[in-house]
Amino acid sequence: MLQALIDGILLGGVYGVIATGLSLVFGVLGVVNFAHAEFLMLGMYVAWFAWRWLGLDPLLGSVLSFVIVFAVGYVVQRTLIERVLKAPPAAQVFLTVGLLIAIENAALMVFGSEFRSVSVPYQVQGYRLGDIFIGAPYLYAFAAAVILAAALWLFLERSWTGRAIRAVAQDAMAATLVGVDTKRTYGLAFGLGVALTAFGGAVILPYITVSPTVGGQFVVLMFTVVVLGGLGSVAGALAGGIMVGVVQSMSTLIFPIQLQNLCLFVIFIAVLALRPQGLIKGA
Amino acid sequence: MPETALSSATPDAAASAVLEVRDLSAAYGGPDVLSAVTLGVRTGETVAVLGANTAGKTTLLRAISGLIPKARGHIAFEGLALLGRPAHTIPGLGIGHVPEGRHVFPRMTTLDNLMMGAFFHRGAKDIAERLERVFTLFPRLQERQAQLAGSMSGGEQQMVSIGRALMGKPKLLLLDEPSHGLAPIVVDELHGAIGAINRQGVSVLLVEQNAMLALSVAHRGYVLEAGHVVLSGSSQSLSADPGVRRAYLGV
Amino acid sequence: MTAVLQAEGVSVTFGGLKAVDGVSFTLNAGEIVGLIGPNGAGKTTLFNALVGLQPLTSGAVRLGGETISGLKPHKVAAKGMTKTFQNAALFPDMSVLENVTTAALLRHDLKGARIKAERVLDTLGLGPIADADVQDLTFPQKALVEMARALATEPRVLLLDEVMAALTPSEMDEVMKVIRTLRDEGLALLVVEHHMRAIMALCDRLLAVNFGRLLAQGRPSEVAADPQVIEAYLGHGAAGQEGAHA
Amino acid sequence: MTSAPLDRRRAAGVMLAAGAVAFSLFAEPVRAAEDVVVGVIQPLSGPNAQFGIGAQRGTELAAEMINAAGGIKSLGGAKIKLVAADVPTPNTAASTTQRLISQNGVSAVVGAFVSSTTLAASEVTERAQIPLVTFAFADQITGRGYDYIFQVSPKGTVFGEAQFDYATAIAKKAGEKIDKVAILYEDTAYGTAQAKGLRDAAKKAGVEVVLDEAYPLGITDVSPLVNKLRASGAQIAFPVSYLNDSLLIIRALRQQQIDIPVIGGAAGYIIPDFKKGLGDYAEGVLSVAAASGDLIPELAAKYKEKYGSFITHEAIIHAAALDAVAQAMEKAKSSDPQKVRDALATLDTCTGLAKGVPGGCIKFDKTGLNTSAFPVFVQWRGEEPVTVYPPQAAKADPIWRGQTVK
Amino acid sequence: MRTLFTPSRAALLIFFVAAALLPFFVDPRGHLLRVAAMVLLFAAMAQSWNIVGGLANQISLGHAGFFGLGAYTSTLLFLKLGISPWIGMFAGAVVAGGAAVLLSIPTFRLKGHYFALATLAFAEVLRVIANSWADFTGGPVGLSIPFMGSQPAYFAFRAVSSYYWVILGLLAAVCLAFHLLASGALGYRLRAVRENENAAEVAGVNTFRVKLIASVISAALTAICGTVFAQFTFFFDPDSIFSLAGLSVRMAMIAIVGGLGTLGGPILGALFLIPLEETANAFLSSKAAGLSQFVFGVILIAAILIQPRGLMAWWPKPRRRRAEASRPAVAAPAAKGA
Repeated sequence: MLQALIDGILLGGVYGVIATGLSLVFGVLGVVNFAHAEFLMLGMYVAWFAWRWLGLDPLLGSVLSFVIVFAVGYVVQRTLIERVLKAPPAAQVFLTVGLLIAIENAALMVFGSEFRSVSVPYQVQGYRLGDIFIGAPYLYAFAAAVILAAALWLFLERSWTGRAIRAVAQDAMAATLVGVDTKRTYGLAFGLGVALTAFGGAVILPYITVSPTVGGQFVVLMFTVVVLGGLGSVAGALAGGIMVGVVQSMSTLIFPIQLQNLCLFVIFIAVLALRPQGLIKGA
Repeated sequence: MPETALSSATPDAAASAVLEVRDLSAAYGGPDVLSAVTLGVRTGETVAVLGANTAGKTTLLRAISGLIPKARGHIAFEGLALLGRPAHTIPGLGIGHVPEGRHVFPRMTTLDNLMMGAFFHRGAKDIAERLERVFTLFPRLQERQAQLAGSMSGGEQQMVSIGRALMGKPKLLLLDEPSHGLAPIVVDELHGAIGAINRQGVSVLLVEQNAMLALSVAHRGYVLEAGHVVLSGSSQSLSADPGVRRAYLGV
Repeated sequence: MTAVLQAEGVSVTFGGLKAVDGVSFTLNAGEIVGLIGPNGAGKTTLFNALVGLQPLTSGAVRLGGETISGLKPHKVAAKGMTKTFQNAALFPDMSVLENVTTAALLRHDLKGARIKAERVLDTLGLGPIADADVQDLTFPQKALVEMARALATEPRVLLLDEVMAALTPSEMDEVMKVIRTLRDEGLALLVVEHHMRAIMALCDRLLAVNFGRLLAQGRPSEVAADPQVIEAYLGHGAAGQEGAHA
Repeated sequence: MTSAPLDRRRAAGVMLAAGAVAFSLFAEPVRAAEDVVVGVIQPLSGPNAQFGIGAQRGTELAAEMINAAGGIKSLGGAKIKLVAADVPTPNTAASTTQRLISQNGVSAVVGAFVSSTTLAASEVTERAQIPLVTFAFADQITGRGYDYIFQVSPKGTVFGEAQFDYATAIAKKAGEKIDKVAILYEDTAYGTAQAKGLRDAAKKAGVEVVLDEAYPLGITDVSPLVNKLRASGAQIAFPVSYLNDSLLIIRALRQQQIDIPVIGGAAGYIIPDFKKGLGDYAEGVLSVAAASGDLIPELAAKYKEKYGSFITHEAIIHAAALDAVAQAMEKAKSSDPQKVRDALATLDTCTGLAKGVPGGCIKFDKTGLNTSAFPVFVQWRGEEPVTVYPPQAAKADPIWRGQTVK
Repeated sequence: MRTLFTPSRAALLIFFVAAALLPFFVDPRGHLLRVAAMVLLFAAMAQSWNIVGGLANQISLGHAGFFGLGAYTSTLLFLKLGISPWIGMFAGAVVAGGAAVLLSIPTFRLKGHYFALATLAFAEVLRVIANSWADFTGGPVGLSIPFMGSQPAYFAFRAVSSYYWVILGLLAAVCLAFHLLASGALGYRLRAVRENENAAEVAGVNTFRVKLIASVISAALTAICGTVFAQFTFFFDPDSIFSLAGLSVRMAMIAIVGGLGTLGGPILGALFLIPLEETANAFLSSKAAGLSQFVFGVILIAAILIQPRGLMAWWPKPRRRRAEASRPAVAAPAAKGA
């Protein structure tokens, strides 16, 4: 019981960071990015190559993932997403779906289909507190997620660019009237959003393998997290992540693991139907 | 509708004009909301733009701030042509815009809202000083600086919005319906503040539905009806002009 | 005269803000009543509350003696009351005839609805543009089409929200003529309009609101002379001044 | 009014024409006169691409070897020409297989590693009367009474039974009595079939299955699984999984300091990436397998030379499958699908690449199942898995909990 | 009265006649006919989706759910009770219609992205259930339609052309249903709801009921397509029959690329996308893994950016302007801009 709770929290922290980017992008641009999980995959590959070629531990390589995927995201926003910002949802949905297909298969061509995995010493270590076991990679990934969440909070609250992003999300016209270049801000927010996800992908690399299709394993999970937390809410996504982690983990105490996702989906639909603004009100 | 081109509406000399609008027309895809509007604001002046709903007042201010890409005509700020400039570069020139409906950032604190006003001058050293000046003008904002702007009353939000515009060191302040939906006592307070801002050397272009109120703080005024300037003159002459009342009440 | 619409203490609150605050009035068959007030006074919210687009916080609305508050708008329309929207909310991808036919389907099958729609369009002089795309219409045409759509539901009470915005004086005269004809046919009309000239000329009675409250009601000239109303429009202190001039 | 709509109409025309051209490309079959054409369908993209690519390499290598040895001699030394196609999902399998049949005029089809994809493809080959030789081993594949399907390796349940029987036999030899086991499997056709075999074998042996848990394909967190495993008190864990989950499970067991033997269910446990992912922790892991490189060293050496890694069991079996097709053609003296099918049905060979299949022979029964094949156990020793069980195929003795079992 | 013979209708008629004659000109067992059949089937699926996605403007990403319900219902009825799939087809339609009602109750208020997400989850739920409830559904292994030669009464044929004609008939029926819906009373109401829900309400349209009817009809037709698909391909498994990328997205994509809410859109979209995908797969998939799907993704992005309103936007505009041109161009009672 306690074990499941702790497992859920450790896992959920990372889910939170992964989904925060999706929520941020929706909050600022109003676009649901169905290709978001593909940037997680890109981040994982960057970290993998950083480990392979530079010998960087993925926990450090995550910084590289963040930077590189940020740049990719910025370009994708300015060249593609920007052009459908005012289009009806159908065009937005299917542009990002097209992006999903293109990125996944481009990765397949470039990286090949094999599952890649790093090997780091702490991968098979764990801590034991009485009856509770904590896997070292889970703990470290959680810690990295917490640090990043704190950094994100500081950035959004304290930096001028962060404030500009929040301002555009809350009132784009008013932001323009104080001199914020909204188009550039949209690019930055999208870049930041996918970079957060890429970072999340890098830190879980010690316990998950990467392949071009890894995004597919996370896509529904991400959406569940942001819907629980309220689409567009950054703080909500972090809390939603923990909630999803805990629900996933605790549900296995009662139901077969096979039905883990069923529990999530049912909650997901229920939340959408009853509280589309999310369970958590927040910034 | 008779076209009233009043020579007194144009500034006497370009040198003394902080804002000059000539033959400005604008539309949102439909018919023109503004038709060949010509008006000006001299340095240090407060000018009111009056008129009923849908007369085109808000459109005028939005066109000045570059928010209406399809505006045609000529707008000059301190001799600089504005039309065609990206909207986000306009505040940096020295134009502060307090939009209709206040448009504070609802999930930011008062302080963060004000700081956003200094976005263009974010490196500047005098931010604290400017903040102090805003707090002197609206002491209530100092008390409420940690409160989320979205949770404040209408009057307080209006103060935040004005304060935010002031943080950008404007030479010209565009105020759109600052008294809209506010209780009379708050309105009085705001208008006192507008006078004070003007006395500090900021030129003001004030859009109001509340004509008497606007004219009580403005030096001059223009009356818009259906996108045209139909009347203009000093505040005193407009206050006495039955044409103003007709523009509003139809009698 | 029989009161066809009765509003009793209608209130609408948005998170603490009273957008409509205890408004009561009646509307009789065969009369045009103007609803005036400055921007943000709560006129549109009141309209939405009457037709069921906006749930009431308290109060009641009765149509022909029957309580209709709490019903969905399509039920209210079926009972005989509908409204037009500010800025003409037509169905943009449909033709004029299709727009009006949709509403006529409330009381007719498709064939009957088309005939009804054509008849309504002809009464408003819109017959020649029945097949046009509504996106290609001018403002006054859009306003008339929206009235036609509302009329096609065969209402007893029609609420018109700024149908004359952006019209020229001669266009306004045309629309006012139409509205008067409708009144003469026994319809009850409640009209929001900012063109005060039109309001004064058109309405049998006026209701003036500000801050969601009813300030005054009565004959147009009385209401226009009411100090509270003048203050609401022109501001504090204007009443005395203007009164002296008048 | 004049030019714009015309341009649009033209643009619409161009787009439609593009579709029409695409369509017409399928009209003409392409076929070289003297070659015999064999279709290879594998998942080359999507989640199973890695296995599909390995399997495809096996067939390519086999074709090279056969052609180098003189092709199909009874057909005047006709060369085997492979036509490969990607079948990432069952939905694409039917249409793609049909294309190979009608456009490329294939004599037979080999492949589709994934069971569900193979099932979909087999519906087309059966109706078109083209033999399909496969490695996929869900029981349904040969369980439908079809005439044109041939399966080189044993059924999935047989793999499951072997996974259990071999493991308990080794444990018994090592002096350990097994009463409690755990079955963990991916809810795919492959995982479900093999888990059924495990379950049945345990029941037959009177061993209690204390944990029998399916989990979704693409599981990202196995902690709940391992928590349940620890609580169950099982003495052996039988996971049936692809790569990602196999790595997750082994690592999670290490993190939680659970040291019960883990007996892998093929797929993810016996490919080079397993070792790459786990490093030293791969050492000693046992897994059931359909074949192993050390049973056919000449093929294994060529594979390693060409592709740089050890040969996987899917590569060996698919190579054998292609060789079976070649031998059938040789025997039938024809590349006509019907004759090839008949020759396959009566094939009885213990030569060529059939040696790669444990048992060393290929002989199909009525249902199309290779009667002489049996699963083997491999154990990770250094860089490669080595065959350790059953004794008739073993190249080394198994090690059970650090102890070599004679 | 409007003329019965417009260019659009002529084009549609030519399409159906040409499609009906196709099997006489190509190899009846060949791949070309199979691809053509898939074009028609996907056109029918996209047309079914179009009722909700185009007429009501609710972007569903869960139509694979209804598709799968159709396939499972008819196949299970046949395998377990020996009921002919012809009957099972309608049973599947009823089941899917019921599911649509259940799904509509919690989601009818949702719009745009939220609706898309809720429907996506709906199909995923069905997939998980079909995977887990192995005793009943056959589980992850999937279901096979037994091979029994030519038995028309049981929806089993030897020749591809027979299936082809059935599918063509299905497409014609779905197109007819769409046309009747779009031009009938419900069509008026649906378009009104799509374009302005509040205005539709005050014009007397029961928006919830209208949306519900549309989604039930759309779900039922999609389920029928599912049965036909199962009979045509003889095999399906949960992952593929409830596939998000393979079915839900594809149906929507065909309708959108062709032209959302138009009668010809799904047909044009299917004629364009399915052969394109087949070609990409045939010529590129053996060159580099992923290339064909990559090209497909890029084309989708390009299509959305170049013409978000779909191929039909390039079709000559229908009758209305013509009617207008032939009439005196009269403005409203009051001339504009006095």
